[in-house]
Amino acid sequence: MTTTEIDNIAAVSAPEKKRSGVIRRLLKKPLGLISLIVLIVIVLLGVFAQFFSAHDATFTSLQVVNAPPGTPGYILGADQNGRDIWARILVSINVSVISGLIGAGVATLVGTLFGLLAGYVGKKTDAITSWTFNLLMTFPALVLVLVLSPVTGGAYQATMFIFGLFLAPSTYRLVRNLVVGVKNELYVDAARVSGLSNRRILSRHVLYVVRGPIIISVSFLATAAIGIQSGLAFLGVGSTLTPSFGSMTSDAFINVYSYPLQLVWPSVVQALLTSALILLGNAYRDALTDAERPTRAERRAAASAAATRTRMVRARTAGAPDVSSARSLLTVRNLSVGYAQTDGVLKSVVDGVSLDVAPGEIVGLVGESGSGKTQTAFSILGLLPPEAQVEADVLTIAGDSLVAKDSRELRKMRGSVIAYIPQEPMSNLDPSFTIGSQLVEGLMAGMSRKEAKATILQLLARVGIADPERTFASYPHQISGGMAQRVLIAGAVASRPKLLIADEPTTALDVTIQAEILDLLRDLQGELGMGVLLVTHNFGVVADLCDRVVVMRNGQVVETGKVRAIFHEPAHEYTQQLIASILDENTVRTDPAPHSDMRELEETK
Amino acid sequence: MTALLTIDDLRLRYPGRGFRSASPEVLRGISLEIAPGETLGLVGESGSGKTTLGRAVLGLANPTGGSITFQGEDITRLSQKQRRPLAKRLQVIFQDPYTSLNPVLQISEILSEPIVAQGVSAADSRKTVSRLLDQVGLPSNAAQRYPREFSGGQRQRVAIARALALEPRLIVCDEPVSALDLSTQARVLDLLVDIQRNTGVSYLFITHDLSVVRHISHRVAVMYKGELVETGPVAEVTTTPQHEYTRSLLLSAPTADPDLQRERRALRRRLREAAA
Amino acid sequence: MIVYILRRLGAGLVLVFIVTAITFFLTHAANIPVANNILGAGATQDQVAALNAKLGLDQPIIEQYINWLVGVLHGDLGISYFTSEPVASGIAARLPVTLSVVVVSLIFTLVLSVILGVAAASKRGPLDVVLQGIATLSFIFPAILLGIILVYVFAITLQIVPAVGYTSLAESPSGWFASIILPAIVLSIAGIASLAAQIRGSLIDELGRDYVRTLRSRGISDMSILLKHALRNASGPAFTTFSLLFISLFGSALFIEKIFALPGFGTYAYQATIQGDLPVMLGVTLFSVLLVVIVNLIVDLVSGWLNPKVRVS
Amino acid sequence: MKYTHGLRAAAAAAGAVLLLAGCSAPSSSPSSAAPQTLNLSIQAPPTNFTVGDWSGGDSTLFTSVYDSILKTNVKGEATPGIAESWSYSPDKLVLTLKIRTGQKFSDGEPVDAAAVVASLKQTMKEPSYSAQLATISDVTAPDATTAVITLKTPDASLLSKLGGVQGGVGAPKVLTAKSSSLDPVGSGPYTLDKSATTAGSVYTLKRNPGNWDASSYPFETVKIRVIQDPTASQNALKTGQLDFGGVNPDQVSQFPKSQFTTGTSLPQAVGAIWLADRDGKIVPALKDVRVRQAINMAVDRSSIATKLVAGAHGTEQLVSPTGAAYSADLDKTYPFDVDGAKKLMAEAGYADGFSVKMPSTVVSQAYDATIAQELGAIGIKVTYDTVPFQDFFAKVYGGTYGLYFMYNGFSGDDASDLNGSTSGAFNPYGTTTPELTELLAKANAAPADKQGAAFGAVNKYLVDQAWAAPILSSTGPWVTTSRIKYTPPVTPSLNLLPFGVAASN
Repeated sequence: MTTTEIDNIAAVSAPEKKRSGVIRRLLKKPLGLISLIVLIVIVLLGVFAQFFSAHDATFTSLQVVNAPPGTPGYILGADQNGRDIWARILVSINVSVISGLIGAGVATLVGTLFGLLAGYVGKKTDAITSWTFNLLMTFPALVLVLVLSPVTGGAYQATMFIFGLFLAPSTYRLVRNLVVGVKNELYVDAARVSGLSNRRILSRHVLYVVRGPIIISVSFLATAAIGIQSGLAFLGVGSTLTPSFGSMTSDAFINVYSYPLQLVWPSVVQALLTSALILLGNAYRDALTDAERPTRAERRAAASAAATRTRMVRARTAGAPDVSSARSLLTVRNLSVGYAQTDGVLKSVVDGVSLDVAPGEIVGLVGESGSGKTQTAFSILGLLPPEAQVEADVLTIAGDSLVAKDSRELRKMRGSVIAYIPQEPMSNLDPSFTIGSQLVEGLMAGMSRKEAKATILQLLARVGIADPERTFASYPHQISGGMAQRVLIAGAVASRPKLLIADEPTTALDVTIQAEILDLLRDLQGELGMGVLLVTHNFGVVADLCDRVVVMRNGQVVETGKVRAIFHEPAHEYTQQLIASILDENTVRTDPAPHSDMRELEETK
Repeated sequence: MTALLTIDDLRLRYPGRGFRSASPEVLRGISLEIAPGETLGLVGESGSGKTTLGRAVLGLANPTGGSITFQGEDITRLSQKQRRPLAKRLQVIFQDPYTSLNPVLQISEILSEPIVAQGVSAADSRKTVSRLLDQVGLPSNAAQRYPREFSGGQRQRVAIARALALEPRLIVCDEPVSALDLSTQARVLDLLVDIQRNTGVSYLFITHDLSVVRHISHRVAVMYKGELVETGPVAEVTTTPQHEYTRSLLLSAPTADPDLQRERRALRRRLREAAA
Repeated sequence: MIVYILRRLGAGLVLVFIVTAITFFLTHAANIPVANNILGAGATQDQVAALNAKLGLDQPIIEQYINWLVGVLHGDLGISYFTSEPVASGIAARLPVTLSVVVVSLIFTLVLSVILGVAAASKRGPLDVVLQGIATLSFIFPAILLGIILVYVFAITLQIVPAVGYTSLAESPSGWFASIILPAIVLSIAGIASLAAQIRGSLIDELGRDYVRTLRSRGISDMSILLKHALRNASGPAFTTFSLLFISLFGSALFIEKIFALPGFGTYAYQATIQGDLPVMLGVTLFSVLLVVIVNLIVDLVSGWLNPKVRVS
Repeated sequence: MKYTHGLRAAAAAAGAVLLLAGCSAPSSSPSSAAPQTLNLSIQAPPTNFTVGDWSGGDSTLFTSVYDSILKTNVKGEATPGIAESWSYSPDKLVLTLKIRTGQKFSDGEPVDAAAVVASLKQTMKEPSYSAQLATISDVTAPDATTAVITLKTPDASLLSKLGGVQGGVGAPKVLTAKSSSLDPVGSGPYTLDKSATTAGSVYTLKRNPGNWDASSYPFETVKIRVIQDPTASQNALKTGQLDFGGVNPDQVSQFPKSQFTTGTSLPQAVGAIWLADRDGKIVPALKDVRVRQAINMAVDRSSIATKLVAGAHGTEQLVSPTGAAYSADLDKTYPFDVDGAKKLMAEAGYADGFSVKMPSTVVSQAYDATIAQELGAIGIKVTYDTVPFQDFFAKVYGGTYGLYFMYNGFSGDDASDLNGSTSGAFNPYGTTTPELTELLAKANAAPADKQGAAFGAVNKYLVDQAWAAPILSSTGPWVTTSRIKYTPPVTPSLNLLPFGVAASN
């Protein structure tokens, strides 16, 4: 353990110290807090209904039939039977809340239990339960409820129990799919290898992880249950004398033209109740995503281009010195990239980077994860998300300054002057379109479809694809990773760019394929005379391809030099450290396995 | 030599989607042995079956033929329940330290879980947790933190600590350093070697990186398309490979020296042109 | 492909068999006094027995079910106990009404939710919040209230559409559209919100994928990326929601039929169930299960077409 | 319309009422500018068209496709129908009918005495009407133009029945055929247009110009929709999709005079709690007349009539206020008096009250809460079962309920009102007393000029015995589109005679 790593722990965990739970985070959101308060107030009004109303909900007084709101003792007026609308609304709240609880409760319990089993246990259980729940989905629930009404006596509680079962498939599907996903996570494998029982794995690892989406779905199920109950009451299923939003609506609907307000009251309260539930669910989901964000951000630090808009590069200062030499293909001076944190502070990921690529030169941009090398590459390509704040004194490609260019102009450059080869070949092809159609699309600006196709077929052959016609018509999932990377290279060089930016182009590939791809890149570079900026952490790749190397650490360039110089005489301490960590080809483990001792140990057992 | 783990003619075919549709065999008769205290490096390209072999040993994949014997006990096809006692002797470190740790559990929970599962009291397991953290070079206050608060290398240390919790005899290491940065990679490998020296644990070390294999293995087994093409001491296999695939593997790996790499490239190109 | 469709339909028939059997036996268990309900007027024991014999209700339950099944295989769904109408023609008269409303409503839902979802996903920020607000509002806005407002404005005040009833497509296409437009709008309202949210979510996911960046790196326009690439890939999950939506809309059509006095399938099923009109209940069950099976099949075929990976060979 | 209209059930063919019926339709032939289509609605669909099997609400459909032996005009009088004339024997036990010639069924067969006999016999056999036609001992056809009905006892309501559904005559060939349930073959003023009819939702009638009385039916087409929801039917009325409907008094103003004609109907029905189980079979307490009286005293009629149902009048009698049997004094028999009612309950041994189940239907819904509360005040705890209207009478006949709220539509004559109130759906347990039997027999046999007094005695007896707990007799506003001339009938929902074409100005 080195001290730097311990420092890292302290550094990373500092802002996390007050690690607020999801609930606390939820309450911090105004929408979450308001909807929770509204929900609690409504529920309390229902629970303590008798304290808030002057009359019993079923008490009729013929003197106040259809009394207007504000009648003494009848805040919201009285209905067509002379019953207190306010009192009925309070009781209706209880009916709705109980319906929501029963419906959502049954659905969640049944759906979660069987979802866990189906997702975790095995294919046979999965097949049987999935089939059963599909059956449940096709079954006309209303028929069952009506048919069973002699048994249930029309009590809404029993009805909601039955509907709970029919709502269960959605929870079941949700949980099952989540569990299937979680089941293949390595930590579940690890738990199994650790000798944990299935029950423990399910409750501790699986359920614990999937609980968030389940809780969110509960809010939707509860709204659905409330809606179903009120719908049934509107139709007159079950006891018509139990006050509920549905029966109130039904009563009011008859008189809608004479006393429209009678329809408004129950609708408004029910809408308040359900919207509070839904917004609470939404706020909880947001709180949950917030909580997960750090991990995701790390995993996808480079891939967070979640927008189609292009970030404009801003000039740092007016009248910055134009240092781009005529000879340089790419000139970067004092580039920084920052992201605004939730607390408003700008977190810098690239800090004052300057580098050059000459025409026909291959420059390696090297660094460990988090060094800012990928962010640097993307800011040159103009592919950073809109949240990114990009500034530079100079950012010029082939004499054309990118600073202050709008997204349309940048897009034009991407299609012609500058190209990109990504790291992961598979995920960088659109799975829904054939290889040919995606490659052709990039060329359509400058030529006809026919010409574009011919060009692409030629290119596919050039990048070493044996049957270009077939690959052209294939979908991405039908080809191998190595082929896919060749396709992406073909796509990148199709427009004969002057500058190629390759982001770890071989990291995801096997060594044998990697060697072929490296050869291909070198050949193409030679043919087209492109300048290449190669982002990598693999010194073998650097040694194979690069003319010059730029070493980055924590967003800054620590050293730049010719490739041999970097390998043989690294100047900067960090570069030295990196070079030293390369696993030497000549050191082979020689200490013998201590199996002699072990054998003795085994024998004494 | 008494083998700790013996794999004999192991075959595996994943179930097809339909009733009779058979998928190609992933393991096609693998036989190998691991001695106590020994590291066997298992090399091969993606799809060669090396990860499947590791999973079969761990009981996470079901072999369709052959046998796996661990400490004299046939563990080829054990039920999950039968396998539970095995956890004390057979453990795993996975490749991706981001997904091998449950994001919602604290480090202390992750580490104590296998111990508690074996019936150890909570108080004792706490002591063990702090000992384990120390062993892998993490501060003891790490116990109360969550995986996301750590870097990749630190997480992999947590995963190693979890594997060590029950003092196993064999740890299957499935690409444990390939997701790590260069400097971290070297340190984690050193840690693994240290642990082996101190505890005498054996490693089945699965990797695609020859330089990693050289660093940690006593012996190397090379897999290609579900078969074992070459096995031998690490020095022999990496310097005088017998099988053609091993040779191309060695030549393909770029070396971190521009001049050496140029020679290797030229050699490879000649070989390829000769083959063509 | 055809084998696949036939196999799915076969599985659907098994489902029909089981669901109708459950309906049948549950109805029997509920013991609705059908003969008494029909005969009314102080029917004597003999009259009840005679009617039961006429309806075949005196036979063993299993036999009754088998008789029904045999009838179905011969294309005979039986005759309603209460309206004396053959069930097949009853369904034929009512299913188009409800299907018209549901299908038109689904088209509304689809179009509007795609527009809203795409707008929300591509223009994050304030607009996103506003759109989400609209979506939530539409989700909670009481359909009955909306129905009455629409009727008041468009049918009573402006007199451009009828307030009640259904005109068949064959009779008059414009009349057909006028008669279902309001019900379809009311029915759509709740679904738009959930589908738009779904599309927005998967679109945002999709826009974060690697291939989007690669497409951008080739200079492909934002519009093309959003509408051609991302939307197509995002439509898979949305389509699953779509099939669930169909089922739920079909279920809620009953309420709409009540408000607009549409002689539809929901009302038919509801009345039959209340009265214990077994032949109608079974026919209705059979058709609703078949409908679900077919819709699911179509959705699967479409999403297969959208997603080449799961495309059936 | 808010169920303010009555429910015709005197002939057991009861149903929710949207239409009022009557006669004295304009006999002038329709002008060229006459509307071609009359759009009406009914709340519940008929179960089938077979003669004798007709049940379900409104009988307009039935009496339009089947001509009846006699007809009931808007004043409630029996007028010629298929029988162009009739005569009673002096003892009132034999009714001789002279059958009209030249009429044809829609299948082309002639309408003759044999058809009349076959139809009437069929109706007598069917459970729906057997009780009401129980006074008939035989029907014969001595020749093609003569039919003779022989009675066991005199029946003063017979003529009225023959002018209603019970008098419907269908083609003998298909009288009981299965097809008749949906494909009626009659000789009425209209035929059912099957191509434009969907059973249970829309029924379309086409004018039958060959009918002897075709001039009384000016509309080429009559379209009758089933609309259950009152708000939906009100919407339809407002948009002109319906030509006629009943509405609440406070809604009349929503129908502009320029497009609609409004008016107030005659008393249409009596709404009552029918204390059917007078023998105490399932609700033993109802056997005690004091309990029945207590219930009568517990109901606050005038408040219900004015507050719950605008435009109605409280009543304690089962006969129409327009009839001769009605006595204003009788309405003071059971004043609203909770304490007095309680006392009676205690005297009957029910000081602690008792529990009953009542059916809750679309018709009773508006009253359920109030009734439960007012009965609850004297210790009668009411719980409700929700019953779809179609099942109501079946359930009532099945003896499920000891008491229930329902309307009984007035028929236009005291005999029918009182015979109806003591039989069929309003007396499902068939309870009677020797005194009642005697009073009824005397009244039915009474000569025409004495009938009013005789049925008045029956009425008084029923009130004294608290046969039922009548609450209100309903009248209410109706609205038609201005092109329609509507004549409010004494007997609602019976036939299309009240509908004519408004004189164009």
